[in-house]
Amino acid sequence: MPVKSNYVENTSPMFSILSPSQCEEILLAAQEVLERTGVTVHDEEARDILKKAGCWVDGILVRIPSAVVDRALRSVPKRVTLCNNRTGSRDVHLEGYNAYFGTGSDTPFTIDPYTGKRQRSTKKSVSNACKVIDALPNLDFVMSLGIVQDVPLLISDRHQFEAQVLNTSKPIVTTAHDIYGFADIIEMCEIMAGGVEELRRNPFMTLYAEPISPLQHAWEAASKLILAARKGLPVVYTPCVMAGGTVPATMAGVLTQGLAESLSGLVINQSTREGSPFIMGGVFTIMDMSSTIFSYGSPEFNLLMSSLADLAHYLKLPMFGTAGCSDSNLVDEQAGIEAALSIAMTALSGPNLNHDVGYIEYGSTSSLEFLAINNDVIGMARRLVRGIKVNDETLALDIIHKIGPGGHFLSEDHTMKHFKTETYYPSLIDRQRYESWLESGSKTLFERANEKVKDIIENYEPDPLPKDVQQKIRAIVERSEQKVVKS
Amino acid sequence: MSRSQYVRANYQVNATPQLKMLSDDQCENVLNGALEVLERTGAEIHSEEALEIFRKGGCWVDGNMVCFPSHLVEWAIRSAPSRIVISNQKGERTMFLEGQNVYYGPGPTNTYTIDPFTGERRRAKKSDTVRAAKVIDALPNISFAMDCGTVMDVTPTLSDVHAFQAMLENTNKPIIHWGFGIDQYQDIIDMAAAVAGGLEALQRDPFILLYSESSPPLRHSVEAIDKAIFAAKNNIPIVYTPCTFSGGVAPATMAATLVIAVADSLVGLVAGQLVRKGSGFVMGGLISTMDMSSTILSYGAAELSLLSAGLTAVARYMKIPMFSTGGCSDSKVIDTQMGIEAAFSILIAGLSGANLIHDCSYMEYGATSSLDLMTMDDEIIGMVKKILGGVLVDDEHLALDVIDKVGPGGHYLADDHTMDHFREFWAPTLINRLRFDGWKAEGSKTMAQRVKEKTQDIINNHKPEQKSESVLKEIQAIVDRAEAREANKR
Amino acid sequence: MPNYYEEISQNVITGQLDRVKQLTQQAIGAGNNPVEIINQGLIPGMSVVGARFKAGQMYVPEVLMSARAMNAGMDLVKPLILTKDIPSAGKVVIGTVKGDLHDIGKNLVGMMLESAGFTVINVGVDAGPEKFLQSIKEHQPGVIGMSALLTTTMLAMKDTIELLKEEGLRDKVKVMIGGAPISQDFADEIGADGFAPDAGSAADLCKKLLA
Amino acid sequence: MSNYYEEISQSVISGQLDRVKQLTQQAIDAGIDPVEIINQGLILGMSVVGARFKSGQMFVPEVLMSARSMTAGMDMVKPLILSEDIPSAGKVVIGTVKGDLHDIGKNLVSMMLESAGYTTINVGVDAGPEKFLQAVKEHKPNIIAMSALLTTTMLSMKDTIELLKEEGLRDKVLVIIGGAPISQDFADEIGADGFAPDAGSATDLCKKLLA
Repeated sequence: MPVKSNYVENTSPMFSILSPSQCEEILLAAQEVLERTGVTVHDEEARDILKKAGCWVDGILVRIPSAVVDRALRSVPKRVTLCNNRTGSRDVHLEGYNAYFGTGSDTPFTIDPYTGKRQRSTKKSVSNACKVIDALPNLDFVMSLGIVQDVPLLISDRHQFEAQVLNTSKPIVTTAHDIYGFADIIEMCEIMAGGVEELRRNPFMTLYAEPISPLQHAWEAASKLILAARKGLPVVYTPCVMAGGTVPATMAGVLTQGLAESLSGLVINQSTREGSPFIMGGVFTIMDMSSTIFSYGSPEFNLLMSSLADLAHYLKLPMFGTAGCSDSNLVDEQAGIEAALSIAMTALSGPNLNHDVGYIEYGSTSSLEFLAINNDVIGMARRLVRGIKVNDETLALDIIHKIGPGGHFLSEDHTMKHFKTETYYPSLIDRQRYESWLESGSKTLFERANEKVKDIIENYEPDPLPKDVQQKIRAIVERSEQKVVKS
Repeated sequence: MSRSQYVRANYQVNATPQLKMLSDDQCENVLNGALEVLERTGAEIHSEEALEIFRKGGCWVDGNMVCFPSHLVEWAIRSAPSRIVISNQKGERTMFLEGQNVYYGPGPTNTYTIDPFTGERRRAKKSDTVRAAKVIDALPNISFAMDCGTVMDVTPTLSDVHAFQAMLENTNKPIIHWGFGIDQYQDIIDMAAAVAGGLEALQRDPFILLYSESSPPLRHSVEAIDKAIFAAKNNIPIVYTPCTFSGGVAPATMAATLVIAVADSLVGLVAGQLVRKGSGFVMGGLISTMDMSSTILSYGAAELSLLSAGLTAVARYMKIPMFSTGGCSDSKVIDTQMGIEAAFSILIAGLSGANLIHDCSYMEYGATSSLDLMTMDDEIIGMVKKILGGVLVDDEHLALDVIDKVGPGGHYLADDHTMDHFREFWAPTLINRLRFDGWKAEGSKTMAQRVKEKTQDIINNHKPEQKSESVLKEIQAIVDRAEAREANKR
Repeated sequence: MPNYYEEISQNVITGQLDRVKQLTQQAIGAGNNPVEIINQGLIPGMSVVGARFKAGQMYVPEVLMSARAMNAGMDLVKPLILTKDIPSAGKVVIGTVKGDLHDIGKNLVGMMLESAGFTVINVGVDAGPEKFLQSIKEHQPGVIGMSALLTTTMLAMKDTIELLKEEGLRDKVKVMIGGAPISQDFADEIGADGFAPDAGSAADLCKKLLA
Repeated sequence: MSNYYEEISQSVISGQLDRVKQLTQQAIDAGIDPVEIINQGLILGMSVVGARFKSGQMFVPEVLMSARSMTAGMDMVKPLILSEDIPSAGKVVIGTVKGDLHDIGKNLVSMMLESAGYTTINVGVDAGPEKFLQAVKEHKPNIIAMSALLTTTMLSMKDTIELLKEEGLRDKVLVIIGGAPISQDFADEIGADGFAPDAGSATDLCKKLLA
């Protein structure tokens, strides 16, 4: 075998939207926004922390000198690991170009897989969603895929978290109404992990918070950033911006202001406690100027999210991305198109923790069928990103010579050895011949997905949480319920 | 303001997204693999004329087996043009097959077609090609025509000629067309010359590309290779496209599948260049995987995109225009799967920078064509083109002054800057972004329903620009001549 | 005499602020009745805009450009007429509820209502029941519009309605609500008079409520 | 005595050629009836493979591995028995029609038939009516199977059937056809006995026709 020299290999496709120079320019522009225009911070404690860190505070307006941003970028860890919530197994490594996929959280509505009706999400619907997520191999983490609305609303976050941990052992990205909800959820996690320190060492949960565009940090968001830093737990901070509405209509302007919002959150977090795990987020998209929706399927959304991933890589920050979602009001061709584009673009760009798989209706509704379908799309995208291996074994010149013109390779050992790993075999995507497809009932992808989802709901058993842990979690939920009743 | 990058040194811009499936070294390695296969293993050639051409060109010929010295193949790669400009039927130069320019279009010769009005899956008729050509003519993101199904209600051996006539009469876009054999190819070139105003005019500003398909691995039928020779003789560009699928007619590894595809394409290239140095050659490749469960050649698999992008990388490395695949599906109905597979392949093919991307009409693993799918693909291509446009980063688009003016808590909706730029957003026509209530009020339609309405509307109402009576008569005369010839053969 | 009304109307539609100002000034100078300038020039232009937006032929920024142009014309004409003669489709108090800083949806509704001829009093974000109450007492609106983006804050809508009942003002004013987590059944549940899923339909809803 | 049949059958299923050879040799040495080795070991394993392929649990290369293992075992056993005792599901002549060089579909059918216990005679590609005729005369198959990938070459299938009629052999042999452009109605049109859309169903079709 010849020895090669100076051989450069793309072990995966090389993909980027922005060049390093463009990333640098956008970073510098975001720093200029923070230094010149500033952000408003609606939390006194956060303003104190920022002032101490060297920011200029004027009422609720805080201007952040570039040096403070630079310092935060240096102190933040470049990698965060999330674990299985039962075993503590370190499954999800948010670093480099690793792309993991999971669901989105608080949709007000969900499609009932049995009636096909769009209805308000409930504790039961969230439990079912988590079961389905747990059963699907290409989904790596969980968000609730629904707001629990059949319990007292003020403490629905505790119920939502309980529904999740009872039904899946995958890592959880959790929302909470405020820091009190957060505190209860963290307490549940500490019980599951077996202690404060254990949870910090092998976190299986990350908190979720978002600023309000343009350039505002509400009390809830700022206080969550501070609490996460104090607890030493990872936090996702994710501006949801819409071009032409809450950010400029130009893509570069969206990236600049969105990044400024993220970086100001980072500064609050790192100024509270240097080295706290922080995951940069962002759902960057356009406002559809006809319907005014926040689009989850536009090509600009894909461009922006991939550009943001380039920025995250440039900054070496773990990133929370978005994919597998749609503006369509039902799971149809459009939903398939939008999910395929966003998942393929995301897999190619490599943001780390990618949520909102399963969203339809511009994020207002969730569909378990769509989730099961996207499980296959993620599989396809992952195959694509594994790229083409080129070496003597895969070039197979000797096999080609052996078979020669006009032959076939079906019964070769070489084929047997490679066909399953070189090719992705989907589970719901159909490749039957027409006649076999007719015979098996001429089903559409949606119908097959619906069958699969119902099968999981009825027959799949997630790893059970130990009885005593279940009881302790229940106790916290009940405690919060009593507090609400009292007030 | 002095922030502008135009006064900054060493500033590099990604004007478009960058996708590279293989490094240059890997492309070279694959190409070397193909050269080694051609030199050592060789190819089986079933045409006497081709064997003679190869022998004279310096190949080692032993019966049907031809081995190609690498220097000859490398010479052929160098002698082929790196760019081919294709015109529309009015002689306007519209498709520049060079660099990473991307053009999308439908596919040829399906066994079945879906009737856009009844939904029935049936054999294609000449009237179906008429419909297809109208839809092609009307859709803005479809850049070239192919026949969208083998016409079965005409003299069987002339379905290529009839389909070509139907396309000439109903669209002015460039056409990539197949033919059974040399006689039919002559008919097709004659008809095209009639439209262009003579053979020389056609050669200078060709609006057709001939299409030929070999039978991998490394086997070239009389028809396939003779077409390559015929095209070169007539100085009309050809798409030479082996249909290579991993695990079946190529090893199960992707790299080896590329080797076979490149080697088979190069056989066609060498033949053409030996006949006429510098004749227009577009490297083809329907390249995918064989589904080992159903044995179909998959048109929806991730591997189709992966391999096509890989093959395009090698073609670009050789600086030969590339004919790739996208917008197709294994699904038997217009459903979510079709949306997924079409979008996935259109995106990756576009990012790969292949010049011609065909099969934006193929469903059921290519067995059936669907005009609805083509209409849907037109919308997907629109989205993908927006993505291919990338992100512009300059002072105007960074908009720092606008951000400062609006400040925390404001909004940009009524700002002049928004007014100036929001039209840069891609405007959907079939993709629906209505709010739930609005969508319900409009009848809760699926995308498939909206697509169907649009396709039917085009067929009913689109009026393609007509050619002159005299040209149409000339075309008809050529079809009549062909009919007489075929009747004689029987 | 040039047809000022037609031209004003056309320029409102195309959102040409300077031209609308210029034409309105000319119309005033030529002695046209100010109320007619509004009723036959500015407002008809804007109602075309509203219809086109609804039909998907115009986009939000264009609508807002038109609204800006119309308002510039109005500002020139208003000083010339008695306040009670200024045509208004009705008065609406809008705000984002307590605990919620989300602004854009509410502002968009505000602008759309203004474009449709309503007089809008914007009480801003983080507005508690008292703030709405005070505003009702002060401005006597026909409708109040409350917006919420968070599931937790949407409960504050109910509090406002309860307060209005306590104060005996509930039947003096119509209540409409909107925002991402809001649905028709939630509106029914808390006893609101209407739910608008988006900014465009908010104007229609107001018209219906005040009809 | 170990259960050779079960083990042979299992090793055929998992496609372990060497193991099948070894076990078959041991079974022969242990004095087991060769015909039984075939019927209860090799063929039994292969029929499981066929069923699993049909239900999508096994893939083509795995089926072919199993077939290779089975054939290796057969090759060892066959010399020990009279040729008329060798179990065969039937004899099939198979080829791609004139003008067509496409090989893989036809070869796949052929391998699938062999796996299912048929004896196949492969006449290759570019096979005209005469070639099929000659093979029918020489091998006296139960079935001839013709494949075509091109719409032009499929017409040649009819020529073969016509020639068989002329030679008075049409009722001595069943004709099945397949390939991408072929459909049931084309089969009916040219008077074939059956149409198989894919390799898996070709086997079933043969079984049905010979039942």
